[in-house]
Amino acid sequence: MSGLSKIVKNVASVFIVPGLIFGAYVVAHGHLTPGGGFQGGTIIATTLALLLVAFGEKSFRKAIGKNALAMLESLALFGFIGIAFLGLQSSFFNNFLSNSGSLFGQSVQFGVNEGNINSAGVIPLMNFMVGIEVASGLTIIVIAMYSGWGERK
Amino acid sequence: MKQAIKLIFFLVFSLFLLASVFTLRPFGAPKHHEMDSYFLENGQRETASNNIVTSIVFDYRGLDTLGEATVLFSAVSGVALLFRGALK
Amino acid sequence: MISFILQHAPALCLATPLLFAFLTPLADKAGSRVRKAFVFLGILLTALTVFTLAQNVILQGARVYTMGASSPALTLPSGMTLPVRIILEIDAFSALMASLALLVAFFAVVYSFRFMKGNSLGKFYSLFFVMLAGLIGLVFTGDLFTLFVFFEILSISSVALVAYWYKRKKSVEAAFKYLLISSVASLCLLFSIGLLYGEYGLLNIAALAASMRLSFVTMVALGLLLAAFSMKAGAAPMHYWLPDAYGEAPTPITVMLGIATLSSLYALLRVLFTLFGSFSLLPVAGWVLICLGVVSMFVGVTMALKQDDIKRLIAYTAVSQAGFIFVGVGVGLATINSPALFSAFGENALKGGLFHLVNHGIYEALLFFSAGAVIYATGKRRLSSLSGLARKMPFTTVFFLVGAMAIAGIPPMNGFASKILIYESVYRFNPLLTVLALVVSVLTAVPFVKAFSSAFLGPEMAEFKKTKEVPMGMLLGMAVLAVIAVLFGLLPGLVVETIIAPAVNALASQAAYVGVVL
Amino acid sequence: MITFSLNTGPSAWAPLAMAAGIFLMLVVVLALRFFGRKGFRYSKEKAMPFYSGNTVTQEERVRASDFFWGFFEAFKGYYARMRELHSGIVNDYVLWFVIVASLILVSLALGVVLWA
Amino acid sequence: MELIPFLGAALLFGIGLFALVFKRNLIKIAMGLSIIDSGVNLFLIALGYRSNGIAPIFTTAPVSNAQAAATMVLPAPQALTLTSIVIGLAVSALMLSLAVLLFKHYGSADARKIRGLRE
Repeated sequence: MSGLSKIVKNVASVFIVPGLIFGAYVVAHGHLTPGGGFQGGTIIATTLALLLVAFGEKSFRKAIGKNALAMLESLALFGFIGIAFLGLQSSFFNNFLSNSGSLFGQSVQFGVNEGNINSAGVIPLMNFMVGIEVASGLTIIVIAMYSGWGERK
Repeated sequence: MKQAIKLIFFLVFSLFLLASVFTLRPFGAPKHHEMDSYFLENGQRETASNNIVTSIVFDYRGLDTLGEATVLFSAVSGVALLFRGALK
Repeated sequence: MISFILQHAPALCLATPLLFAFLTPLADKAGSRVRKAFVFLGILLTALTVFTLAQNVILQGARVYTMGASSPALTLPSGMTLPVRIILEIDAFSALMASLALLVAFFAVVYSFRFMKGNSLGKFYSLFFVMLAGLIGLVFTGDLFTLFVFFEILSISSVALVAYWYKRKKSVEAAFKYLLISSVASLCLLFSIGLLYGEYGLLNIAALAASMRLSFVTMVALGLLLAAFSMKAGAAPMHYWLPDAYGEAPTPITVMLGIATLSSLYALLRVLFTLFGSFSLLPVAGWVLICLGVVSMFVGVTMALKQDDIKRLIAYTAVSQAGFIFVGVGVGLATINSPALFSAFGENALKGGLFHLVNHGIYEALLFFSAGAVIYATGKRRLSSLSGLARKMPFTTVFFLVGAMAIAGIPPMNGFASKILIYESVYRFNPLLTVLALVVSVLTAVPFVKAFSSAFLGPEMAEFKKTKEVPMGMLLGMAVLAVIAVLFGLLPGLVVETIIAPAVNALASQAAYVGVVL
Repeated sequence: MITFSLNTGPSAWAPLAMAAGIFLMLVVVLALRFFGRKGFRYSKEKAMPFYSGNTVTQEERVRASDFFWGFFEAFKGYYARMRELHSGIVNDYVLWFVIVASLILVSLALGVVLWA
Repeated sequence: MELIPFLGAALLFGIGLFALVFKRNLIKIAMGLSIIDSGVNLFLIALGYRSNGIAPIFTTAPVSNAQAAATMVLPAPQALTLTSIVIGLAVSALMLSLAVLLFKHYGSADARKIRGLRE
């Protein structure tokens, strides 16, 4: 099967860009606003699932290979645990970047402020990694369960 | 008959759950909040993150988040393993 | 370097298997040879770290590791009397369980190199490492919610591995049942964590134990935890999932499932002895454990008599052996509030329970390895269709015999040493329990007589003409475990004094566990 | 100090002594065998298994499903009950958890009422 | 009156458990498990609520710095709920795939027919 009707394909291709951008926004502002890696990654995966349903499995998997997604997921998780390892000079999972002045190292005074995206140390990096991991992982799940129906034993 | 016995045991179990939440503290008035007050007062200064929940998720309880990501990873591997006949 | 590793060993034990689990799919792209070397390196590193840490802990007492603090020993932040971060706490009991798990897991990996065939082994080994990390985290953690998370990791990865042969309908069915059961158990665990959090506003086990007092909510939480963990530990009449999952999983995973069951038993003991250690209801909980244990002993052994599938037979006897552990530990728990009785026989009962736990882990793994060897060599798992394998596979025969003698409690195997410890101490508590245990112990020999005589003895069958002994890699694990079983049986006093007694002291003294953190 | 025998409270269990005894018996058995007749000649018939005078063929061996049939006859009712309890239905697995959990909760509540 | 969220959580737990014990369809069993999961999540999130409190996020929060720590709801239960939501997602994904495979193998989604493993 080659996806749904032309209308659905067009609407999906219109929705794909704002969906991805919104997911990336939620991931990037996880330490300032409600949201974070899991939520943003879920949004991205939902957009990709919309693409899958609209364009059909064959053309979708021609565009986005499952092996590439699995590789991406493993690399993202490796980055996550690697960041946790980097804090090992004091202790595992230590937030060694916060209040250090370097990348994401701006310190924040206690109290209400409008937020500074260049803060919170390793938290944005971990959000990024988790976002990639959740997006690719959920996409793999959707692809697997979608194509599982096509399997004839 | 058998259904009745099942139902009785099920009701006993559910009644214990209901009674336990009845005798819990009233909703909206936490009795002990030393840990959470510490997060609210020092979390922003220590982790420089405005979102206290995120600072807990990724800094104070980072191991839970790693475990959660691992659970998702193993679920993905499991689903890919189950449907490997269809995926290749 | 060594001091650095020792200082961070609790975190490294947890992080190394996770790291290798995440990297195995990438190493899989480089071919099977690279994958094998990579997996072997990972299990070797993990085992070395865990053994170093366990030896350090048993010699020098409990360790704490504060995740993310400016120094690992800094459990309490400045100006606080309660811990706010996740704390790993390793005492002698945790070290014992972790080293047992790694001992078995190492040989399971070596075994699976020859046993497992197929095209998607990268996922298999990465899930195996995830399962190992779940085991170690479940054993090491000192935080209730982290306990729940690692419990979930363990169950989900093992479910995915049970269903590895997804073309066999029974494997998928067993995986579904196991997933449902373990999800119900972990949701009950989460609900009781919520109850405890609402009552005390804490999540750390030591801090909760310090501020625990008797109330209805706490009692319901205790009941839920007791039921959930004893179901995951395979206590009858909640044991139905156990033979299904054990029987249908690939053999290395069956062995790991046995260790997972023992580690949920560890979680049960940790919760009962440490979290609710200063609780006036403990005798009731002890009697609950004793009743569950007696039912498990009888149901397990009587159902094992009827089995025709060799792995299901061993699984049912594993249920009945878990019953022995429940009885021994239950007696120890029922007497822990009265120091006189505890020093009189409760401590010995607890020693017997933990010693039997270790022995059970060892000879259960040995039996499953040899059963898997039979299945690997002949391709048959029904006892009715096996015969006369002793001439074809002499080593496997000997190892299976050693395991059967150990599980049946025939001296001088290790099973007898722990069982006699349980008998003699339980007799002082309640003679009837000892009589029941003796009857069950005699009955345990019977299904193995059936299995041994019908699989290994008897005339050779025509279709086994070209059956050969299994390769070296599969025999290695069996050989080492058999030697350990015999040695533990020959030197029980040494073993109990060196590794079991510290674990019993660590388990029985709640104040020490709390004092390390607070 | 290190003891090689396991102290079980009232008594002790010394497996090394027992192993020595087994070894002694083995020595005695070998000695008896040494005193046996020298002129024994192995032949296949002497080592052939028999059931009541007939040589054993593959059809006549006891299959695993026929073991202990007397035991199963004696406990027929028990095993019928067990079979109907071990119905492989998932709902029953959860039901048994609910039953045991409610029994545990009731017993704990009784403990609270009686003691505290 | 102020117990309603806790009661709802316990009732959701009971409803899901009812589905697990009395419903024979595999999909309904998976739904029951998800209902239990939602009940537990609701319970956790309700534990952290403080009467007329605000979200524990300092970005343009409508309070002054002095009373911020006193009016914000407890953050720890929200972190726990986040974790348990993702875990529940993983469980339901795995369970639904297993149900699909079981339906393919047995040709039925009735738990009374899927009993190849008994005794």
